[in-house]
Amino acid sequence: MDAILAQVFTGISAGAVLLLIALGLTLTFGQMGVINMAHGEFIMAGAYTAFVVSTITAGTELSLLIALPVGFLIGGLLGLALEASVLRWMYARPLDTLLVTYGVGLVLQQVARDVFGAPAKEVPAPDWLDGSIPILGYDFPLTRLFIILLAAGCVAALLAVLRFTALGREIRATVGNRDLAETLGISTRRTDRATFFIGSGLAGVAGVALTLLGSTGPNLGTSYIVQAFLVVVVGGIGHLKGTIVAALGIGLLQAFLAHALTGSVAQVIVFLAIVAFLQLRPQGILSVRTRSLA
Amino acid sequence: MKTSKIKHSSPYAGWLLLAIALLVLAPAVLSDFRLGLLAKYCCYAIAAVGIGLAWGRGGMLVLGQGLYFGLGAYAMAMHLKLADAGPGGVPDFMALYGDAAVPWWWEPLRSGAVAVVVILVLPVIVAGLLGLAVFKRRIKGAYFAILSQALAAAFAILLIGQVKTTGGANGLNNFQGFFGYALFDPANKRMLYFVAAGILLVSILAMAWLHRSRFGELLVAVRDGEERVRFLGTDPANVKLAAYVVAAVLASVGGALFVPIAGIVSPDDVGVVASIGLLAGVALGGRASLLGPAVGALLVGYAETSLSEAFPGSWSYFQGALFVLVILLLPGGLAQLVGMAKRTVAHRERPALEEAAAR
Amino acid sequence: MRTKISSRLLAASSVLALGMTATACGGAKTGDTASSESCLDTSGDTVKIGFLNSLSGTMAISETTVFKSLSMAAEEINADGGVLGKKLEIVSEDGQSEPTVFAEKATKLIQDDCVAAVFGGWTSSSRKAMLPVFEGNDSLLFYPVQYEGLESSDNIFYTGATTNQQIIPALDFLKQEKKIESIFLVGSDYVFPRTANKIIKQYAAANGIEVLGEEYQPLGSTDFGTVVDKVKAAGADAVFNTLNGDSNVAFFKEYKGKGLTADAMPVLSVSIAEEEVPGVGVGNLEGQYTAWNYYQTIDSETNKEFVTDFKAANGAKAVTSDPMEAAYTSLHLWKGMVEKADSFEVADVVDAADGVTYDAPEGTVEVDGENHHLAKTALIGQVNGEGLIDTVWSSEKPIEPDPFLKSYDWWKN
Amino acid sequence: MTLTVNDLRVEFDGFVAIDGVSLTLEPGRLHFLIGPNGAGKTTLVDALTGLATGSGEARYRTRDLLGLASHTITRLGVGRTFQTATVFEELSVLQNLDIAAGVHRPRWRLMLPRRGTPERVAEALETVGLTALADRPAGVLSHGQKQWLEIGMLLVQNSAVMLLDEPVAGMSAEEREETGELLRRISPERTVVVIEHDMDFVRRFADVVTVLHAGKVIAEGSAAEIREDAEVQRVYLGDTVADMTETRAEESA
Repeated sequence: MDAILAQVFTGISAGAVLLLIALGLTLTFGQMGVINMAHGEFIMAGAYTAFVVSTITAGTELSLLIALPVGFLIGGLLGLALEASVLRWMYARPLDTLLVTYGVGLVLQQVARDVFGAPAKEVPAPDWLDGSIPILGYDFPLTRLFIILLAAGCVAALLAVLRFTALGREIRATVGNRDLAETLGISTRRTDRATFFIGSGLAGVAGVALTLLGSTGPNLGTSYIVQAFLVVVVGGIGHLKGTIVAALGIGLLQAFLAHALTGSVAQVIVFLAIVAFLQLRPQGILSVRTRSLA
Repeated sequence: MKTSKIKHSSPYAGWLLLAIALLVLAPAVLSDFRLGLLAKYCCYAIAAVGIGLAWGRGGMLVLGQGLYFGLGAYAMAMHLKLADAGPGGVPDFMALYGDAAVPWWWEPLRSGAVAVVVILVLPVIVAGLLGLAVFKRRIKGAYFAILSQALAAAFAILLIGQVKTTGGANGLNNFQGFFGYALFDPANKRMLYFVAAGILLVSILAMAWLHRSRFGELLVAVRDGEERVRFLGTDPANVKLAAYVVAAVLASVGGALFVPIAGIVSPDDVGVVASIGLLAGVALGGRASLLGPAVGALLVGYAETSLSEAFPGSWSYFQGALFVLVILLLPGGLAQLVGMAKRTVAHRERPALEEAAAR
Repeated sequence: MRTKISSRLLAASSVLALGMTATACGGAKTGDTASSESCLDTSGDTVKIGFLNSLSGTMAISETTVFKSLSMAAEEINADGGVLGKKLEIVSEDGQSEPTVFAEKATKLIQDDCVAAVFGGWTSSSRKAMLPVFEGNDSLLFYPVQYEGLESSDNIFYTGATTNQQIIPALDFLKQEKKIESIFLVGSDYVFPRTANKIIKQYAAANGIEVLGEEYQPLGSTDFGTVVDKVKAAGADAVFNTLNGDSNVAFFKEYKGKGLTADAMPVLSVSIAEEEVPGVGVGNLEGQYTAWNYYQTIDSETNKEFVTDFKAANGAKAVTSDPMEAAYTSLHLWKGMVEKADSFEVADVVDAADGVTYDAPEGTVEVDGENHHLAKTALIGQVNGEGLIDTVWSSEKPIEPDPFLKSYDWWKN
Repeated sequence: MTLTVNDLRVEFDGFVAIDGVSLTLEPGRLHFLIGPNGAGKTTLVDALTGLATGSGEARYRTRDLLGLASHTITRLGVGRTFQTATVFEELSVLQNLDIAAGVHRPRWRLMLPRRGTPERVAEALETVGLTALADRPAGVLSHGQKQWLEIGMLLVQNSAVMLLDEPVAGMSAEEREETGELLRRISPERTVVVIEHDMDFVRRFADVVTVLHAGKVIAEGSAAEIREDAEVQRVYLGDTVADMTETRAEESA
């Protein structure tokens, strides 16, 4: 019983990490069909932001809270730069964006290696996240609790933006139907840029959060990117609810499998399970019906 | 008819040039070590030729060809390890990490003939089943790309986890012989080079045939209008499946040859990064052209070696820039440049035809 | 058109067949013996040696420091007049953290650059990948990192610890000093942890220590929630950690987050040295144990000089660690061997190797000519608040290398 | 070959696009489908060719087309074209037609290159008037020429039933005229169904006209009869305003 509870908690917190990472992708992938492999490097940029902020503030208690918005900004600006310099020319060739952004990711990784050096950097967690609290008799690390709350907060904020702001309405209109949105006078160029900014910004936030769990190094992003895309694909491209379900589902599955088997075998089985799942539901958990052909 | 002649004759001229360069020029001027490297690039190029078909002609972004490269490579490596161990013998690493017993699924590979069959047939089975499942369910585009990438990742993790039977992260290496020929002998390494270069050239010829065949035309049709093809009475899934299987077999053959030439295969050679690396040459050379993928793969292999020798660490920048610049600005790769050059030369012949077309 | 193609095909295949038969005829069959000639040129006033470290990829984190200490050793030797009167000329290659690249670059250094010896490698996979290359070309590799043992090649000198100089003393320490009765094994999923744990389990069985669990995570994995849950639930007296690289960071953060401490359940790590400590976080590691043969805090004149020189070359923040020291020592040992042999020839150097000593920062080390390892003193250390490691226990004297554990009767492979 | 549609219903997420349509499509006459935008014309064709799932029955020879895969329907001899002409732009006109002719070839022949121009393809080229452009990439053709190429593809397939979705939309008056003549030429031996908006064109070439509105058949008869139908007049005149909004919806879908 205890073991099951422990795995539920571990699975949920792993799912929250996946969710944080995949959230931005859902937006960029969902809205523009851009397969941004450099998303992982935006996460890395967020993590280095946390490192720089904690160095500048000399590890004050608030450095994490400062780093979150700064990380969002840095990730978002990188996203804007990518969109404006490269991606805007490629909307007609969505599949090609995968390789182009992979190339961008490679360059960003090497830049990080040259700027910050190859050794991993440690970002100390603030004291108020030190230790754990008992939930149902299970010691839940505060850092993981923080990440779950952060993921929930990001989802809520994103929903609020999409639901209640003019920008959100424009984004939803453009996702729903690009041509129609344009005939209604929405500047899809601007919406694209805004979407990319938010999506990439979320990657930055995820990066800041990840420093609580692991190391900050040039390869940070690559270890997450494949999984993140799988989450988006399983969730149904462009669907927030689907992404949430998929992230938690994959997190839990992985946790239970890792408990019963070994970490490596668990990873392989999760991958295969996803392939099998897509056989049953090629459109992911949630799917849109369209009247369009092809 | 005149135009079609121009279009078709030039690839063969290019092929002949490539053949002369690989079979006559390179062995004459390169040292044994450099020739060995070229042999390695040829293995990548064989896989690249297949990617050219699946990606360039078929529009399937095969991000996980390392899977098939690895199937061929590991099948060959397992055979070589068993051959080294002798009849009934146990490969050295198994005695070291495991319980010194050869697992049942290794045993058939003791026979060289079985190994060759496995290298050719296993990718057909795996790619066939996978392709059937994926294409029949109309999973395509980004979904397909990400799935194929995840499979390569899963395959590499699986290999790393099975230390006792696959050598884990170390991979398999330390091969003494190749079908009876001692691998330490430079003469035999040259022979391996000729085998690799020869198979590369033959696979390009086979590809030329496929491009010109009705299948080749149909494949392009599927790439450009998959849904439309359905209404011409053909299930595009079957067409894609065939191209995917051919690409898988070529990757497997490339992987199998890679093993005796490089002297090692490890999970790093089959994972996500290696799989995308295989695409670099194809993109550079021109994904849809006949010679592009092979020539691109050879160039990228050469560039990687010489750049990493001259400036360690710079390869990341170079590969990154290559992906960005080529795909953004020159999606047709070097073949596009060659085509543009040719059109400029042939410009005088064109106007009459253009008029006819405009009517 | 068709006939044209087939005639070309015919021509092509005949060229191919010709080429293949021409080259294949002279080939040796398996079972013949190799006889390779080195192209080493010692006629000039310099001699080439090769450094082969990963300067890119995941292992660059660790191997760059080895490269730096090797470079420092080479400069010292050159400033001191070189080896047999010849200055060292360094050819450096990047192993890119991939075994296949290590094999390729080793071949290049030997065949193309004609180096007298190669220094480098870190992971077991890089060493295993290079081994046949050095044996096939009859050339020399100096490998500076502790490893899983069970290996001995005429063409490799192992200047890091083998298992009986690191893992077994660490277990002795846990048993004798910490009085543990149970242990939990955590490692990355590759050859070194699996082999090390095989040894640990046999040691435990022979010494009445209960192994309460054995967990492996994929290399580079950063998800340790489940593993730490299991460790905590098992409640062993100590944890033996063979995790590699980035995984350590995630593991120790999770460990601390779940309320596990060095006092209650100490972790003994064999892959965390001074330069990894800041990355994992001093706060996460303080009080935990490590097993090595060298620490920056060693109190000796030679070491102080080594540390000072290294900081002078690489900045005041630079730290020194066991693999760097072993690499630094390896170059000096090679110099000693060459000078004893009065020759750069591989066969002469190998013949002269036995008994060559060097007054290294870790203390005096001596080459065992039989198995090509060094006699080394085992040191158990504890991470202190400044991120350095203090020695808390050491073997009485240098331990003779025993890579195949022949002198331990509990060991059966 | 007669295609009999019986009580066909198609639904998208609760929206009924086709609401119990019954039709008999007979060979030898030019059958036009008209109706305001959103009436369900294209959806009807989609349902008959495996693109949309519907209930009811669509009997052709011995088979019910509903539930069959698109390529199987094509192989049975029911072909269609699309509103925006979709041809393979990088392939030549000849190659486009040759691929369409693939339905008549055994599969293994796919491995062989094409030699010369197959007779069936040559005939189709002649019929649609593209012989001179056979070796040009289809991408350089004009809009009208692409539509003819699509019709040519159906001809080489030897489709007994041809469902043409607005073939003359966007054509010049001259091209419309040629297309109409082309349709007349090919209709005697087959069942030709044309979705059309242009009432002028319908009047000039239709043998039979079926009017669809809101997923239902509201009238059927000759062009003249249809023009006199009160219900049809009400639908076409009364819905002008609604028409505007529906245009957007359909274009975007």
